[in-house]
Amino acid sequence: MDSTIILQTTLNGLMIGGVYALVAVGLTLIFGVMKIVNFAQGEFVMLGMYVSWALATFVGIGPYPGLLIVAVIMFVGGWLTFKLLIIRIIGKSDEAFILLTLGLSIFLQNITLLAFGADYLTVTTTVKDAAIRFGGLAISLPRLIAFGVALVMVAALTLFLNRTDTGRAMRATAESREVATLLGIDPVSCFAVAFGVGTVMAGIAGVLLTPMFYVYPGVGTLFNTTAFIVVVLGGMGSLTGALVGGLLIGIVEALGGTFVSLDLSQLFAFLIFLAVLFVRPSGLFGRSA
Amino acid sequence: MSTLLKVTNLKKSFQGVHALKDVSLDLAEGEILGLIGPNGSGKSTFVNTIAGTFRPDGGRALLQDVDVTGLPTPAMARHGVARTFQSSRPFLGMTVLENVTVAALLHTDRPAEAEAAARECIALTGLADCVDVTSANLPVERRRRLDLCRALALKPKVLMLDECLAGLNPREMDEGLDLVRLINRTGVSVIFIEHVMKAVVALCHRVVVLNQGELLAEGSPQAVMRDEKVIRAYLGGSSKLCSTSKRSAPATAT
Amino acid sequence: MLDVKAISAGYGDMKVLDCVSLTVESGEAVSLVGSNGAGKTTLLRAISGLVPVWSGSIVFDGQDLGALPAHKLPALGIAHIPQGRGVLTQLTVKDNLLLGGYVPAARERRPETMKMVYDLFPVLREKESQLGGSLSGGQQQMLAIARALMSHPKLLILDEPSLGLAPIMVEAVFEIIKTISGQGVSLLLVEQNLAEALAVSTRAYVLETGRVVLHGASDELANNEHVRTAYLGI
Amino acid sequence: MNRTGRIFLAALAGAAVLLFPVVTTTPYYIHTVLMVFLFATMGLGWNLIGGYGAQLSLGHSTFFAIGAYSAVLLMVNYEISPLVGGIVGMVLACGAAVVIGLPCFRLRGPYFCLATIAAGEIARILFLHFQEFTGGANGVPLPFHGDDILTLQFSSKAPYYYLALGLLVAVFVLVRWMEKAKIGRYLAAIREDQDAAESLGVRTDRVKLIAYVLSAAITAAAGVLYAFTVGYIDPDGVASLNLSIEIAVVVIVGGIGTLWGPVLGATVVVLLTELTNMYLGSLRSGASLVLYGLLLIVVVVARPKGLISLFDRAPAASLPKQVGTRVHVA
Repeated sequence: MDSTIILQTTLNGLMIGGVYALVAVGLTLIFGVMKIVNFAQGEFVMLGMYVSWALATFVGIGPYPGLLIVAVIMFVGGWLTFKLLIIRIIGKSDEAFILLTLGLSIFLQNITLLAFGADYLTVTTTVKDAAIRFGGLAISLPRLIAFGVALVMVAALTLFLNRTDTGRAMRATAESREVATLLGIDPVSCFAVAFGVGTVMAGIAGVLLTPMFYVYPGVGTLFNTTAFIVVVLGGMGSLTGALVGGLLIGIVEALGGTFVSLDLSQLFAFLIFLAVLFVRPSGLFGRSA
Repeated sequence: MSTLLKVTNLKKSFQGVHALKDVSLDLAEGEILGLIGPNGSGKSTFVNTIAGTFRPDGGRALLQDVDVTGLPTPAMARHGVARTFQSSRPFLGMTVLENVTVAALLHTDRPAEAEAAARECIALTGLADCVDVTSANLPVERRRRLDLCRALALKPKVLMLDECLAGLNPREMDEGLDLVRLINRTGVSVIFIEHVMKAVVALCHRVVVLNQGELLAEGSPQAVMRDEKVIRAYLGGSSKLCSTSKRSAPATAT
Repeated sequence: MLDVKAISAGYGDMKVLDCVSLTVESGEAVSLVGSNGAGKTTLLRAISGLVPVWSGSIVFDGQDLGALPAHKLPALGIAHIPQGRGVLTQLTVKDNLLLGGYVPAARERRPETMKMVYDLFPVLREKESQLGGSLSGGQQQMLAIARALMSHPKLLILDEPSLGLAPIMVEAVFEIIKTISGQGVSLLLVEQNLAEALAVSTRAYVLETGRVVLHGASDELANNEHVRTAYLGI
Repeated sequence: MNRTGRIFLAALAGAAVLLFPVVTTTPYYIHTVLMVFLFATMGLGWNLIGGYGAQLSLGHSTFFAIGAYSAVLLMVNYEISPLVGGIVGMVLACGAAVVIGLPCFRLRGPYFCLATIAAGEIARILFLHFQEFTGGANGVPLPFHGDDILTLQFSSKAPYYYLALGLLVAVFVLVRWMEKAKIGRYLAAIREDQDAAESLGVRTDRVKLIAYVLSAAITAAAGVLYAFTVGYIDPDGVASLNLSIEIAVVVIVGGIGTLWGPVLGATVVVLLTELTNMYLGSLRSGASLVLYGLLLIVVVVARPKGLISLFDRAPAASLPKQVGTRVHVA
């Protein structure tokens, strides 16, 4: 086998894996703090893509300059979702959260379909086709930017959780709502922040993806299942785990797709997922119970 | 009396903390054995390890010479080792009858038969007046009875009662003790964990004291209560209380 | 300072506390004794707002706590160390302490308080970057107390601080509790180790099946016939 | 309502259901009610594990697909009657349930749900991949050979309607029996408190596995009937995550863990979807799903026990008065 192809494929997988990681980090933050699985995370990615598309099409702000705007819009959206829906079922079963966010996912996907139709939309940027070449390898610039921003976001989130009072309060809430309360922390506002920030992560991932993916209502489902895989793989609630897991799944999918069969590329991810679930349910980086 | 349950060198630790260091004890047929010791001394760990909730790190448990070490919970129940939980755990959404029927189904595949058996146990434990009450609506005292009733319906050989009287007032506690005696008279050997010494003294044939995961003392209730080691363990290494002068106590009653 | 008036509380349909009244004066140490399941922990949790109060009132420093959500109470000067210590095992010792001073008033004085607390518990300074969960039981109890002190509490609520500790550790913990009490912090203490509890407190309440059945000066209760037979088996 | 009144109403409803294909000639209407039957059947089956056993499965389309593909492929490739092929499909689905269930039941909380999704997606990918066998994304059309009960092919919708009705009634009776039987009681205990159930000798893994296997067989049977009713199957239609979700949603909307919940849920969900599609047109196919998503959200937030709880009777017996008071001896 040609080693250049292997390297190139690995590199491509690594780059897309960065974006998976970003989606998964949002999911794992929500899970870590609130102990709930958000099945609408992929739809938040999709919404991020649409907002980015709308900004580019109607206002003329490209994806990268519009990153901050999208982040703010997504935070408000996530926060509202929390205040309107999620807050109503805090303290209920895992199932209730799964079903609620599942309903939200179906709703968001189809309301977008109603609003924008099923057409595949594209966003053009000046860097869309640019690539960096070295030693026979090439990395498309949008992928590199996505990878870089994803890493920076994960690092920033880690710093936020470790170095700020709000971050510490969120980690305290993650471990025990009751102890957090006794320390004067309002768990519900921690939840709101976690959900909001988790949504922002998904939205930013969406923006980073617009130069490489078509924008359409069902695009989120591509990322939903992948994000779960990554989160469980890395260990639910572990940011490092989500990052490594994301990169790993990106590479596995790319290699599997290239060297085995394109339509089986996701299969390997699922198989790894099940293997981890059964052998080490706490994930690669999770703490065993 | 012949030995029913023989536990030897039982060990269990959690993340390096030795909850049970090396506990050996025997339970004779028809006996009520008291298991006492300060909180955290390993009593509940002992029950959970024998009942199959935890796998022991070492040691053996023989039930009538059958090795039952480390069997999962349902298998232990099938072998005849039943237990109640420290905090009462009825199936909250079910009625008293439905609760007890689940237990009675251990010995039959027919719900009708199980229900009949359950009704007998319910009558025996004085729950007849709330057969069809959803157990979530029961007060503490009734829940405790329901725990015992469910255990009784399993027709166990060994019944481990983990603070089955907690939360009861003195009168209710006396009734609870009568109930345990009644169950014991049906041929069930009992391991009885309790903090209230009065109850232990009144009920138990023999008492074993655990401290820091180790057997501290063993003997008749009266002898154990007088044991210097036991008093010290309960009083936290000092005997301040015993040395206070024996004034009469004009404490305010409310 | 703390005035609990005739409260009833419980979980779901189950009443655990039945018309319980209790007071803690400023600077006073009060202990609460009774058998398992009597409602001691529930009473502490009701005071801290973790269990909803069905009827009656709780007033702290002239303020009715009934209307306040639980997370607002630490800012008023109530620190509650729950049963099992409540150490955040996934956070470092230092992060635990920093969160102890999370309430705004305490946050301003955090560096100096931290120094004070480290002087009181040198072992915590040594282990400041270790995870809370890696400490021994005794050290965790120290951390829990230190963390509570970080908020400069007026009232410290302790639920079974000796639980699961070796006798020598129990002695040490009670030495510290005595020191804190000596500095003017009010104490409300639940403890099954009756001797230690009555030795550090000035007054005590006996709780049985959700009711206060006895209360009085600690040394008098220590000699009360009912207390001795029911709880000590002597 | 008194007893005679209720019997009269039940008889009336029964007659309406039986006579429906006779009075209406529009195949679309018959098909719609038929789909209600199929989803009610699958809901009843799903409820065994998802409701009574409280294990949220989002991978049931796998069993549906195994049933559908087995019967169709055996007939198309080997001319084996779907009456036999269907049984083969059900057995294979049971096998798959054992393979998936054994490891998955060790997982608790959201992990079980995620594992079933993964298993379902793996099945879908495999159906897509083995093209020479399954036709891949193009699916398998069933060539029509004329009316024959042995090939389950009819030119009219009515026979399918009655077959689906028969299946529904059979499954309903089975589930109603199970509710009262030992396994139903054990499942209820597991749902309430798994640890307490184990302490009473309930082998929870085994009980859950039995429920799961039965549930898979029922779903596979529905899959067989669906395939022959529609005359065409493809992985995105019969093995999709969306189908798994819809099976679960039917039960949740109707009332999880209840006998009539799946029936009510299937009626509401299928009719809602079909009606909105009919009035808003297929161009705006998103509309029905928007309503569907909203329905799910509203039920979870406002009616966690499902729409069936709207029909709840008076609360069950409560404690006799004198028991509540306590005599206190200080």
